[in-house]
Amino acid sequence: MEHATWPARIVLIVFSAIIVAAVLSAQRGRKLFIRRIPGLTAIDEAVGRATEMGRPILSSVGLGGIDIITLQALAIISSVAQTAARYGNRVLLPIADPVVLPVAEDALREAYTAAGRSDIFHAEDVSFLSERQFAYAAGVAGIINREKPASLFLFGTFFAESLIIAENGNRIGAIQVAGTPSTTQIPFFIASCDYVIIGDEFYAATAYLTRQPTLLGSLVGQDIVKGILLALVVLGVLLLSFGQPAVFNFFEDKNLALMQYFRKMPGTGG
Amino acid sequence: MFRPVQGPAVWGYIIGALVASGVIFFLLTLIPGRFRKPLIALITFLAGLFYALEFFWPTGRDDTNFLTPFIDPAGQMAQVLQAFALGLGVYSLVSVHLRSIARQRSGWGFSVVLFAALFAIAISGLLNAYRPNRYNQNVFNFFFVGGLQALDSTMFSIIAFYIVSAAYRAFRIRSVEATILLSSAFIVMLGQVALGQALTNWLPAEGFGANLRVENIRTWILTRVNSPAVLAVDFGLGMGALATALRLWLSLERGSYFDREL
Amino acid sequence: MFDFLTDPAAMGKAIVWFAALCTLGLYTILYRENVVFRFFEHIFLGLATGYAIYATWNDVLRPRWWTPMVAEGRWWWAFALSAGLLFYLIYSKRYSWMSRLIFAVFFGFAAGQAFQFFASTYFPLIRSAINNPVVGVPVPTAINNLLFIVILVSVMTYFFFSFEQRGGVARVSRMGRYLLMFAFGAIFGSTIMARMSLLIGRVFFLLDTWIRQTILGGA
Amino acid sequence: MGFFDRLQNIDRRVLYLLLILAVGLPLIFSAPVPAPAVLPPTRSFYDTVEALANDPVRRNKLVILSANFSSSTAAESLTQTDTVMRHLMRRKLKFAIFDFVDPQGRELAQQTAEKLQNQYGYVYGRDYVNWGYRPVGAAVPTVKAMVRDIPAAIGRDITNTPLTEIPVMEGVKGVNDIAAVIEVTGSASLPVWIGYFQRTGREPVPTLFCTTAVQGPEAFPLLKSGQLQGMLVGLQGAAEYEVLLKEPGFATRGSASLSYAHFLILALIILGNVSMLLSRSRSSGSGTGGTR
Repeated sequence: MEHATWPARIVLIVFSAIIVAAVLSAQRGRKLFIRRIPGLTAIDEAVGRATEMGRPILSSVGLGGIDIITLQALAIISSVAQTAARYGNRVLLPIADPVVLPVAEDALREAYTAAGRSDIFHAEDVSFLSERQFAYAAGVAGIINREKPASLFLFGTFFAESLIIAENGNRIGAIQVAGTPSTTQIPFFIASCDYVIIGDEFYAATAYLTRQPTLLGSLVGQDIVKGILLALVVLGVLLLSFGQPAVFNFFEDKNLALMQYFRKMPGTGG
Repeated sequence: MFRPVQGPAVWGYIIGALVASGVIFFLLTLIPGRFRKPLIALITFLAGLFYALEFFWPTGRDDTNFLTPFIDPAGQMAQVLQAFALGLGVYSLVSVHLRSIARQRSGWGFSVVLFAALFAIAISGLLNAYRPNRYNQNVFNFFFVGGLQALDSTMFSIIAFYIVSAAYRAFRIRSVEATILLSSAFIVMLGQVALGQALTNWLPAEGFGANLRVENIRTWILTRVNSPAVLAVDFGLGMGALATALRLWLSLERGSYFDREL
Repeated sequence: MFDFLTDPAAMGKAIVWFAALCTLGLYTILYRENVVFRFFEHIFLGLATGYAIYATWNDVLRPRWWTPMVAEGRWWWAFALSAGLLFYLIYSKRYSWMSRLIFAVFFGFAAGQAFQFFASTYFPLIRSAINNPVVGVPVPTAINNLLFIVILVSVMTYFFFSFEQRGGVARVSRMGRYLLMFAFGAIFGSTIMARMSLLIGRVFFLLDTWIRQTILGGA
Repeated sequence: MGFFDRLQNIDRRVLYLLLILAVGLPLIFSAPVPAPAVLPPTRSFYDTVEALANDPVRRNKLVILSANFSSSTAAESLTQTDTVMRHLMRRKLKFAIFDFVDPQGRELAQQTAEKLQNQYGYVYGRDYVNWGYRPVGAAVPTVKAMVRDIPAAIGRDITNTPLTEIPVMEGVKGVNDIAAVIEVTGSASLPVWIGYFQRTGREPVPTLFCTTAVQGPEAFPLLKSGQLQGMLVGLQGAAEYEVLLKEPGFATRGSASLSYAHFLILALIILGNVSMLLSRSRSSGSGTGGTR
């Protein structure tokens, strides 16, 4: 649809209002509960192992531009870096998007400063490789094989390069923790990494780790909206089953006409 | 005021516009720290409001409203501004490798190689665009087809090797989850290649027995099991995206990037 | 001296040879990290950035900015240059806050477009999710439709975070996770085909275009 | 380490070598494999193009061939472009190449069109046009602008000619003059068409999807919801299309390698599991315990 229909206006405004209300109420200090995401403990374990082995940590925030996914991934990587800094360990962070670079460099510098170890932070550990997907992948693969990091943290938007990075990490025997909202790449992280944070859990993980009221509130708002959506779908199915298409028709859509058009065309095989 | 100008006079106007920009820049530097965040929030809000209102505002009979005519200029502006951002990447790449050459750090020779490749393709591409002839076209093709395209598709195809080692290592019946993962992958793989399909092509092509043909089982898995699961993940991500958009638009976002003093 | 550059046959051969060396050079990483790989890795990084410079000018800035501004006299496009330069202030300590102004425009655009995106993308999906009646349809369809709803509900249940999952909810949620694994297995299986296709493309290039046609000169 | 342990932990370089053989040998010695089964999404893709060509009104509109791929997925995407373009040319449908993901897409699609144009009597500018590449960051605003005014939104074609001066663009103003969108891609670019173009006109624009095998599973819900009228999935999809067109090409040839590579992986999975079970029963028999 190029412009909103009335059902679209209603749904969008109601959903938006719920989410914004949840965020605002959390910012005003309402206590909110988020269940623990399994796999988060793995982060400390992986940092600890790198320290024991005296080898660096390699992390990536994927190919995303400066959007929320990338910023949330950076928040996770900074919390990793803080722990690493306390043990005096290095974190390498190759970057694919030029605009993300200065932001990432700042974030890591702050993490090291917060841990009181700004002396061991090297700006060059955060380096731009390429905007181009496979040039980036080739660059990261090279770094992994040369630097032999003990653990890899892969958080953010990933595409096909996920497996190139994760298998090279696996080959050198690194502990790997990954988390991405990119559905198609999760299976490969599952096959090659030790711990994987799946889909939506990515948003929850940042909220859980950072305990930021905004994120917690947003997550609760999203939960409510998802609940409403699920209820609407189930209700719609039940009503439709008993010959009452009210909910079904609410989500009206011009495509139906299109499907019927092509069903009627000659030679479409019915 | 905004009328096209013909002839060399246009340069006068362009310089005028740049001077005006300089004045605006100077005015911006005068803004005290405490007004900076509200200004940024306002700009974010207005930029978002444009597309939001254009979508929500009731439309007339021709399905347009008062903002629709501005969609096209906004699109062109976004294209041009996005293009200017490329320089950020070029700047950081060049500075890292120039430093490595200047200090003759180990492997600085590779930085020289990088620069050679960078200039070769950029210059031959531009030459070919401005002076298209067979010579320029061939030189550009050498780097583009022979180099970049080959490297790109090779690096992508390398995943085929990694997928074999990952499947061999990870698809073991060690846990319930691993076993589930393995079994659906196994059936899908069988059903998607001709040789696998041949295993069950003795089954009838129509009627109930056809359901047991491996390619039909695969389609069933993809459409009836995989799609609702993916749809469920999508719904969650969709709500996340809406929430994200709202937090950004209304400048509700907090955290290191957004909290920093400006 | 540079005659070969205008000879299509010689040039074709040179391109194939270069492409073959690039292909084999990157494949050496499969054995282990080495100098050859590192060489081609840096060629790759350089070509990628150089090409981006060329394509950005040729496809965007020239036709959409330079030509309208200079040749068509739309001088106000000069303001776009100033706005674009704001990006670069991110490297300045003093003025980096101004780069946020340009980020703000893009953040705002993306946020404003999200509403249309949500409505256009999710309305039809919601409708199709509802379009799974379980009564009044043939039995096999009813079973399939019921399965669809059960899977949707259990997987979505797994992704609720704001309460502790116990008892029945926990069981549904665990089932949701198993179903997710099943779906991920299917995605893995499908992807194998994609990656193999790409490898076939490369191997075909090496065997046919390079060895058979270029080296052996076969037709 | 026992025999079965070793079978469980074959060096990955051995696996890689086996894979090269499984893919390469069938290309050298043409190994016989049966023709692939044509799946419903492929068939409805074909039928939709046929239906467009048989429709007196729609056949005069323009098809947008959105070449949103780069050479990295060329084995799948370019093969699909090739076979679909043949179909368009065979049925004399006019098309415009467009691209907002990677500038290589419009280049590769152009090369394909130039390769095929003589065979089917197509002429650049008269029967097809190449609108060129627009950066991905501007894709949504551009496509939104195209709904009402394509010549203004696109401006000039790859030869820097204004679209208004190109014969094939005559009478093409906005979304209502578009017969169909064919999106060929290896990335997540389809939602731009679905979200901002498909349903903005008097009637929805048929949208056809040529995708890599990776993204195939994700798109199935869109077929069911009617947002897609057909889909080619990966090289296998192209091979199925070649069967429908009765013009065997690269996809048909690669089909054998595809089969053997799959069987190699299936065999390795079985081998890994069987040897794991055997070595497990051994070690528990010898009383050492501690199996994993």
